[in-house]
Amino acid sequence: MYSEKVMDHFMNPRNQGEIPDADGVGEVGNPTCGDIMRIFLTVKDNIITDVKFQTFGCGAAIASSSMATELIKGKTLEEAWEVSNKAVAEALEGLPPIKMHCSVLAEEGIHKAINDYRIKNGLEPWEEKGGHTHSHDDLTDEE
Amino acid sequence: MYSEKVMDHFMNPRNQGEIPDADGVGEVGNPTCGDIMRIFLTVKDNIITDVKFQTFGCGAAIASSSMATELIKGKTLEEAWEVSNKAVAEALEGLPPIKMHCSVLAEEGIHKAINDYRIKNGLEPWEEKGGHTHSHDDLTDEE
Amino acid sequence: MDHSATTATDPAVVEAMLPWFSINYGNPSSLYRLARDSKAAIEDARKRVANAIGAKPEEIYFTSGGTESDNWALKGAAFALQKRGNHIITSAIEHHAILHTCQYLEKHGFQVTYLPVDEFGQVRIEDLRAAVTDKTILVSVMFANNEIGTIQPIPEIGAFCRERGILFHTDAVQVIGNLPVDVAAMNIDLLSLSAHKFYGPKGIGALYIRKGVRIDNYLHGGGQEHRKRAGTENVPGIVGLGVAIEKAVVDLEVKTSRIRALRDVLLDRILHEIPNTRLNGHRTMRLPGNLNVSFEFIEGESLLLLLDHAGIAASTGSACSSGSLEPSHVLLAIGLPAEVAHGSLRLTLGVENTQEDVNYACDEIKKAVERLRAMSPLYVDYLKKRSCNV
Amino acid sequence: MDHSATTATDPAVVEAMLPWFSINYGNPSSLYRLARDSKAAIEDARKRVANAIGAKPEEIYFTSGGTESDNWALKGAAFALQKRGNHIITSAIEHHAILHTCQYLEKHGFQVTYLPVDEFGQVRIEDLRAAVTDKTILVSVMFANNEIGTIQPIPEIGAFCRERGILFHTDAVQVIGNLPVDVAAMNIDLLSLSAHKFYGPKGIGALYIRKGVRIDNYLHGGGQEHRKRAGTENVPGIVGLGVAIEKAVVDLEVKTSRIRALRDVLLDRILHEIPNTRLNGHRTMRLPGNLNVSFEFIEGESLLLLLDHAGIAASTGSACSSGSLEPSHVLLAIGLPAEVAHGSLRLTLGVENTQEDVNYACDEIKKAVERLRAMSPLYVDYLKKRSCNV
Ligand SMILES: Cc1ncc(COP(=O)(O)O)c(C=O)c1O
Ligand SMILES: Cc1ncc(COP(=O)(O)O)c(C=O)c1O
Repeated sequence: MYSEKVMDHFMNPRNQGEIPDADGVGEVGNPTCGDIMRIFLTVKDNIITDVKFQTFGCGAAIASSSMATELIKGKTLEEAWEVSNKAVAEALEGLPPIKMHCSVLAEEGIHKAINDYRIKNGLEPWEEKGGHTHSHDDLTDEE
Repeated sequence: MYSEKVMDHFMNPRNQGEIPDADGVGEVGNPTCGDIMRIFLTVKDNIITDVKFQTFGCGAAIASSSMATELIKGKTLEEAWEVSNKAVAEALEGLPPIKMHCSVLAEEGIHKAINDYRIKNGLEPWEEKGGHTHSHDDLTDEE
Repeated sequence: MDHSATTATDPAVVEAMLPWFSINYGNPSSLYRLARDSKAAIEDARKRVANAIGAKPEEIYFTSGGTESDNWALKGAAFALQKRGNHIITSAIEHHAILHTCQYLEKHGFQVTYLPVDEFGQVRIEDLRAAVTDKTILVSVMFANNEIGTIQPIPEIGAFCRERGILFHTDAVQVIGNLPVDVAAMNIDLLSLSAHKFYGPKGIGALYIRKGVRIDNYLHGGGQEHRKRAGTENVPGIVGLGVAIEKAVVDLEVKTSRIRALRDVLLDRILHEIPNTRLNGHRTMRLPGNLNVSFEFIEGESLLLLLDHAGIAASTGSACSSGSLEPSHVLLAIGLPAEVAHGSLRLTLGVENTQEDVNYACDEIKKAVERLRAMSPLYVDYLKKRSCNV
Repeated sequence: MDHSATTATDPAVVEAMLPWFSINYGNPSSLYRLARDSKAAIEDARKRVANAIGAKPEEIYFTSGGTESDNWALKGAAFALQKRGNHIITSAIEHHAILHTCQYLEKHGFQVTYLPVDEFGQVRIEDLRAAVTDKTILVSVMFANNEIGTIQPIPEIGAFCRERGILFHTDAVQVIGNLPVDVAAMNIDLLSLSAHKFYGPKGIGALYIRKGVRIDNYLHGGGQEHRKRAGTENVPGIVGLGVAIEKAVVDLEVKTSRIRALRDVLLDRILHEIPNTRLNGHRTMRLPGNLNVSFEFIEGESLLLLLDHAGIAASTGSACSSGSLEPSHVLLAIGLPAEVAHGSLRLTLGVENTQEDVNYACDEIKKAVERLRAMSPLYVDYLKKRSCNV
């Protein structure tokens, strides 16, 4: 059911781990729903020079974390903010519909980490464009 | 579904035909229900010396006619009267439940032919013991 | 020659099914590799079924056969639309899977109109039009009849229903591999099919549900079939259905015109060589392999037994064969007197039948009919009456 | 090691089915010889099923699987007894084939009590007694649970219901070939089973209906199965079910004690060698091959993927694997917090598993759990907290 790319990022996750004195940290999800993602950023001159993640969750959640960190590494904060869940899913060569929320989680994790950095540095946090939140709405078709 | 005996009497019916100047004739059944049996008797000194049948009906009806005529041939009228549908079915090594009415038909046909003989000879017709008539009652289990 | 009852499973179909029993045996709902293969095989079969009837794969749901498809379509549509109305229209000559389901629905608050048919077994559009009320939610008319082979004016019924926003279901169990089917062009909303009628395995079928049409679930349970039909998928059966339907619709015109020609030869011989015989059903609007005739003065079950003894499988509308009180409701609906209905014989030819089969069958039928007539009191009376009149 | 999901069809079973596809392919409802053979094969299979569960052949009805049996039993009993009452009792840990059918019945005027279970997954007779009202017409409690393997006190529930004249259905889909079943001794009125759980084919099952018990028909149509279940019989499937069930119950004690011993070794190793792990379900009253554990701090689907990669098939109660919002209703019902339920793993051993399989599985599970914990923020936090406390 998963693409080869998803399986690759799941079996060989990139940037897994922790940055002990990260410049920004974002945590999203909740254990009751079965997924938590934590993103750590090192920022130098507005550029993400290092990023790591820790994830409790399914294969898609782990692969999304891995891919998302790859996508934002070396980017400016503005560029990283624009990395959408769709971009993550596309880079993974697609996610099953019921797993799209994992990519949303990754986007939200990055946003949280960036805003954590901005707040710590006395900047206004950026606003979410709205729209999706971590939801399972597409699953209500049950019987 | 039919026993070998039934198939034998169906494939090689005994006493099939007509007795043109029969001493007694009995007809039972009706074409709407899919079976008609006609029994012809030659009676000498109270003994059935010849018997023939004509049947429009299913395999069991034809086999029952054939077997019934066999059973009464050479018998006295009293003996023939006592040949029950059960005896016909047993002699056939059983009939499927939904086909038991065919043996009933045979019994009734014989009774009718005997009484036809008795009436023609100025005798009182014998009375049916009651109980079964040609019925499909056992089939009402449908759904 | 009883292909309408069932067909042998094509050895190539069995071949295709085999690996899915013991080697690729995964439960398609599981996550692991073995299971993913099963899932892919099911989706492949779904495509083949869709292609065969002009549908989209996501409009195909697998079931345990024609009966389940019919039950699901009718009960599912009726209960889903109960708020809009409680009136259902069907025909008097449907298969029992439809008729008994309608009787069930009548017990549960629905009103059912059973349209009559003409002497050839066709529903009249005028009758349909007259039967529709503002409470009508569903029309179910079979594509072609299993006993007399009569084909219904499906495109006309489809167009009529679509115009009025009434759901249209058709039982096409007898049709796949015999007539072209295009659910989109024919405006069909729901369609039932069953694999064992076209050289597929028994116990597997499908229901086509047009995209956008919402009917209630019937088998409740796990989330299989996009949460619409629960139960662990019969993977070998589904694979077999897929292979069988693809083969069934290939070269349809070529195959069926051959069968139709054979059938016509057999029919002409029977009608010409056996007196007091009549054709039941429509002369041209009928399934290519179907032949249904009534022989006066004899009863069908005994005829079947003689034919069976000669190695010929056939079927009859006689009550005596089914164990029910009445002869075939289909034969009565086209106006046959009961005693003539009892004397009916159905033969259905299939791809493997040859000219020799047909000649042999005709000879044997002739012999058997003569033999049974010779012992029939009705025939004897008829002969006597005729000789008197001469 | 996922035998509860499905099993491979035994090659001997497939062998027995094969002739019924293409050689003996008659429709059992037809009259002729080919058909009579099919009929005999079906009756033979019916006897085998009856023998396996202590029933009489005429109490066995073939269906398309466990889901249909469950739907039929519940809907058939409910609607047949509607006049006597509208209350049904079941348990909170039933399979969805039961739970979703109960929800359907709730929509159609029935009241359903879902009995809670204790921390090991067992229904308490006191709870059952307290739930019964004078409107209670049916109790349905599964024989053994498919996720945690817990066996219910079936003889007690059976005796309780029989005394009160309440119908008792049990979903025994997971039980055949694992535990002895005797419907008469256990006072069971209705019992569902499904062939693919004991090395038979998918898409075929049976419902046992005790003689004298009247439930409504479910699939309406032709007169098959003594007019109780319509639809052309899946002859190869029925034959396969018969062969499979006979094999399944032979030497039951020997086979299951071997599997139970293997399972216990695996369980002990896992519990001892992997910290922060708990057993779900009952320690002794459980299916011999079933093992269900929760690993804290990790999620089950990702564990399944790693095990699949190592060639081990398993299952989980995590929501992420089923595509639903909630983790397994069974794990929640025995009181597991959602996050622990998400970390559950079910293995079900079967006859072909060996000591080597078990050792290999344990090693791979250990590696996979360690790997996932290493990337889990929950585990990292737990380690930090623990080191602070030291
Ligand atoms: C017209 C028609 N509908 C429905 C059915 C039922 O299909 P199945 O026997 O596969 O359930 C049949 C055949 O038996 C049929 O001929
Ligand atoms: C306890 C239980 N009941 C019912 C079912 C449904 O059986 P089937 O998938 O054969 O319809 C299953 C298995 O899926 C089960 O484990």
